[in-house]
Amino acid sequence: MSDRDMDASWRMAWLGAKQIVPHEVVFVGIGAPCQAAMVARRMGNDHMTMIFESGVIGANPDEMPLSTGSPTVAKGALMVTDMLGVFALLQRGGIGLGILSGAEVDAAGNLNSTVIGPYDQPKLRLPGSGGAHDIALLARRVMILMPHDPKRFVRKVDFITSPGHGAHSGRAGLGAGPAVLVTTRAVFAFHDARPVLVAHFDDLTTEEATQGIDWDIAVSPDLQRLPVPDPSIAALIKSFSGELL
Amino acid sequence: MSDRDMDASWRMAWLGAKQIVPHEVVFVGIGAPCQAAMVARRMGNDHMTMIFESGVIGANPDEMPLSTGSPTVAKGALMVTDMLGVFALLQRGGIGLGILSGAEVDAAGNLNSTVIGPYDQPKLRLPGSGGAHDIALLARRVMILMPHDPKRFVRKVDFITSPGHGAHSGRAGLGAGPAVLVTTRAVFAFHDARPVLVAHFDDLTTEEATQGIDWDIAVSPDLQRLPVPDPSIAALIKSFSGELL
Amino acid sequence: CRVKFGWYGNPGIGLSHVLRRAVADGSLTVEETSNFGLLLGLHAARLGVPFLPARILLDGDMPAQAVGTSRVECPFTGERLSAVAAIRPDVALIHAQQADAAGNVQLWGIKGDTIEGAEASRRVICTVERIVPSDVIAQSPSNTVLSASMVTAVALAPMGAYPSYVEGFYGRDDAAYRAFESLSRKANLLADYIKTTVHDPASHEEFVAAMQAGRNGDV
Amino acid sequence: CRVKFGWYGNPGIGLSHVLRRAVADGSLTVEETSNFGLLLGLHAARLGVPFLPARILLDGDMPAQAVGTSRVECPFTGERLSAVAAIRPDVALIHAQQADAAGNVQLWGIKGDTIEGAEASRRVICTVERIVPSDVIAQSPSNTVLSASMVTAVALAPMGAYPSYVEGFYGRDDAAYRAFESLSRKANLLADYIKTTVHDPASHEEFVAAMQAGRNGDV
Repeated sequence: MSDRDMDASWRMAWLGAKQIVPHEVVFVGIGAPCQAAMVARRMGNDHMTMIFESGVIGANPDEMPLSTGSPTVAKGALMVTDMLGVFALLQRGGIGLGILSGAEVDAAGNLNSTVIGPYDQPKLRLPGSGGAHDIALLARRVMILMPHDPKRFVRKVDFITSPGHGAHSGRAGLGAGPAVLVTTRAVFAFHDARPVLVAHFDDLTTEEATQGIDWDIAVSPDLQRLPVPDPSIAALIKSFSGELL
Repeated sequence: MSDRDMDASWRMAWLGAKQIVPHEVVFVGIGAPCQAAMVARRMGNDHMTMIFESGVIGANPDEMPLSTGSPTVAKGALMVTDMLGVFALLQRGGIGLGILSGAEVDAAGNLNSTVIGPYDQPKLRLPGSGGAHDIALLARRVMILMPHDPKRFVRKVDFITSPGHGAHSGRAGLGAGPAVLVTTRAVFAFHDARPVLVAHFDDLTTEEATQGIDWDIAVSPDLQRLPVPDPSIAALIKSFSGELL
Repeated sequence: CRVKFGWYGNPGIGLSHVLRRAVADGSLTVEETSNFGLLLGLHAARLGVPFLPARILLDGDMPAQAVGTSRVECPFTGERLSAVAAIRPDVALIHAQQADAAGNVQLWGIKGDTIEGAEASRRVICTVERIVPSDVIAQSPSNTVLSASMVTAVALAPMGAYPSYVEGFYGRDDAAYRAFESLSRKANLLADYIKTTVHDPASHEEFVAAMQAGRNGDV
Repeated sequence: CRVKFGWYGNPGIGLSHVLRRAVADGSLTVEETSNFGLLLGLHAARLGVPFLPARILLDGDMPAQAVGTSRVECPFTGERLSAVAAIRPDVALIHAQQADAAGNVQLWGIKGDTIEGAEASRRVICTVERIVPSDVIAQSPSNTVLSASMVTAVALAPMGAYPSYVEGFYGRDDAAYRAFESLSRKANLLADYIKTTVHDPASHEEFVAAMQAGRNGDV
């Protein structure tokens, strides 16, 4: 199997979708987070609440939106309020799960979506936090989605946009931080603020599941080998995912 | 003429309505303030914006509402938002005129709508501030309406619910306080934080205009004697005023 | 017993005789605030912060009586502001036009501070004029004011706002508020009224009928 | 030149090449914040206070770069909070479905932070798809998001949100955003595009037509 096949985005979406519990209230960003939530809806999690920062609550988009304000986000939604309504809900603890991604992640679950290189002399300026900083701190738990691209799994992110374990001070009123990290190959749970490999697809070896990632990764004694879903699932995911495979 | 005729509420409404300038944005309370604003609308001030704290902006009620949330307040209104929208507008300086009343007023324009007697052992518990405290401080200018009932014109109010001149510290971000006090008989402007008689109806004497009010009241050298409007005006006002004459 | 309010009376009619008596006999402690002060306390809770700064409740006699009001200095401008403490009620009781069985609530017309109060509260119990399928909710999602995850329970209660009104359903019964002015003047009259309208009726429908009768003085 | 944003990119497509170049060549200073940080700054201005307390912008590397963020202690609970300074723009430029000639603006569908930004600003300039009589406004007053007293000027500009969308009028032209990804990669390509779509057209209609042509690579 080629790396390309092992790292098709629908695989990450499928693994991510399984982490969303029934009735969970989920703050969803554009791209991979939205894709995972949409897969969960289609895998029988009918009662999860999908929330977009533009003000849409109980969304059920029929195709992957480019923007949190795209027409498909509102189509069929149960509630359209404003951005303040959504972030107020987030800050008062009403969001169960935030799904985030970024350009870089470290082993504590810190995410960088601001700059590559030093802040004042960046090699590359990225779009910035968006709602990611806010979600990382305020959602009751966080899921990180990151394709298995080893150069994005760094020892130390260049800029902590979205604080993971250690960088956030555990004050009252904040969430519990990253609970799980999902790649195109595997699932890592954070135990004592460190990633533990808890599952990977059964079409690759445990070594392949973390291949090239320069972290100290513990392997769970209960490591699960997950069957790759039926090709019809992959086809279903691809049918609404636009250019994201 | 009997006191009852001199102190019919439509007379105060008519005098009050004349103080509202064209295009003014007016925060209106229930009762006399609403009545004065409704008279202004019907006297040709078509472009004033009448605002009720329930969230209605650009109201044009066809009868006197009992509550700021009564159906007639929304009927024909240009905007229905929420209470926060209205008070946000007030606190950021977007309300030109607040119209207030109360159980007692003193010569500095302090209003009491909280208790008669000492706060902890009141002779009579009143309904409290409502939005009056907020409007008194935050509207760019304030008009007080108070029927000519001398026992309500006191030397010192028992409780300063709505600060007038002196009681408010003139901090940045606050309005200018009471600009004018209107009774059923007369109009007083506040100059240097003191009331000056500037106008009264021409069917009574200058002495009658302030009769029984135990304040030091200056009389303007430009005192105006205002003709009592045509009886059709009184009839018009009574037609929408319900039980408030 | 303790009550916090911005205004407590019979709208457009006068003071509350119930409040008047309860304050006079010492059975009720009042936490004074203004309507904006109350709203900001609820807004703070809705936003998930323990206080909000404001320009009110610093002048006159209100600050001395306004429980849950302190001061704060703006760290940027040095301005002296009041700090209004978050009000986080244990439960909000609201009424709306409709909801689905999951608890997505739709309310339209004049909303006042209904949503601010509901979102500030730990639990929300919502009565509605009618229960509708979820696809009816999705047809006008801008009318949805609370999503199911914010709502603890929904109950069907037609005429549940009476003697107030519900836009699109029934009007405000101003006469009932006027009748209450007389019947609440004396404690014994009021006790009779509460017995007849609240305690005696065996069902919600009987309760509404008793309320409607009461306003005509038929009690 | 200075810019403050929570997120600056091409939604769903990638980073902004314009921002990337401007930061690299030092022509642009960024004031870092998050989407909620930006929103709270606007909300503070809308509420007429110089700051709002929050639970964000205290952790990680954002606080060091977030201009207009300080700290404040809750006077009730002693909690350490961030203080987000009010953002009061000189002018807000917004687009809506319709307004009357007086400036009562109606907007429906997904609103994001449009109203927060408009009410925070000293002046508001609003383009609309159509101008309607005031009695049309009064028929659906819950759709009114800004009243005339808050609006400096209204201008008729059909297709004024393009390549974004207006609910009930036209859809989002996702292809135009994708085309912008390529044509903004090089400064000279972008300059050509701006000349053709912004400077050359003699009218609003020509501008819209040039924008629509540009997304097909016809520039």
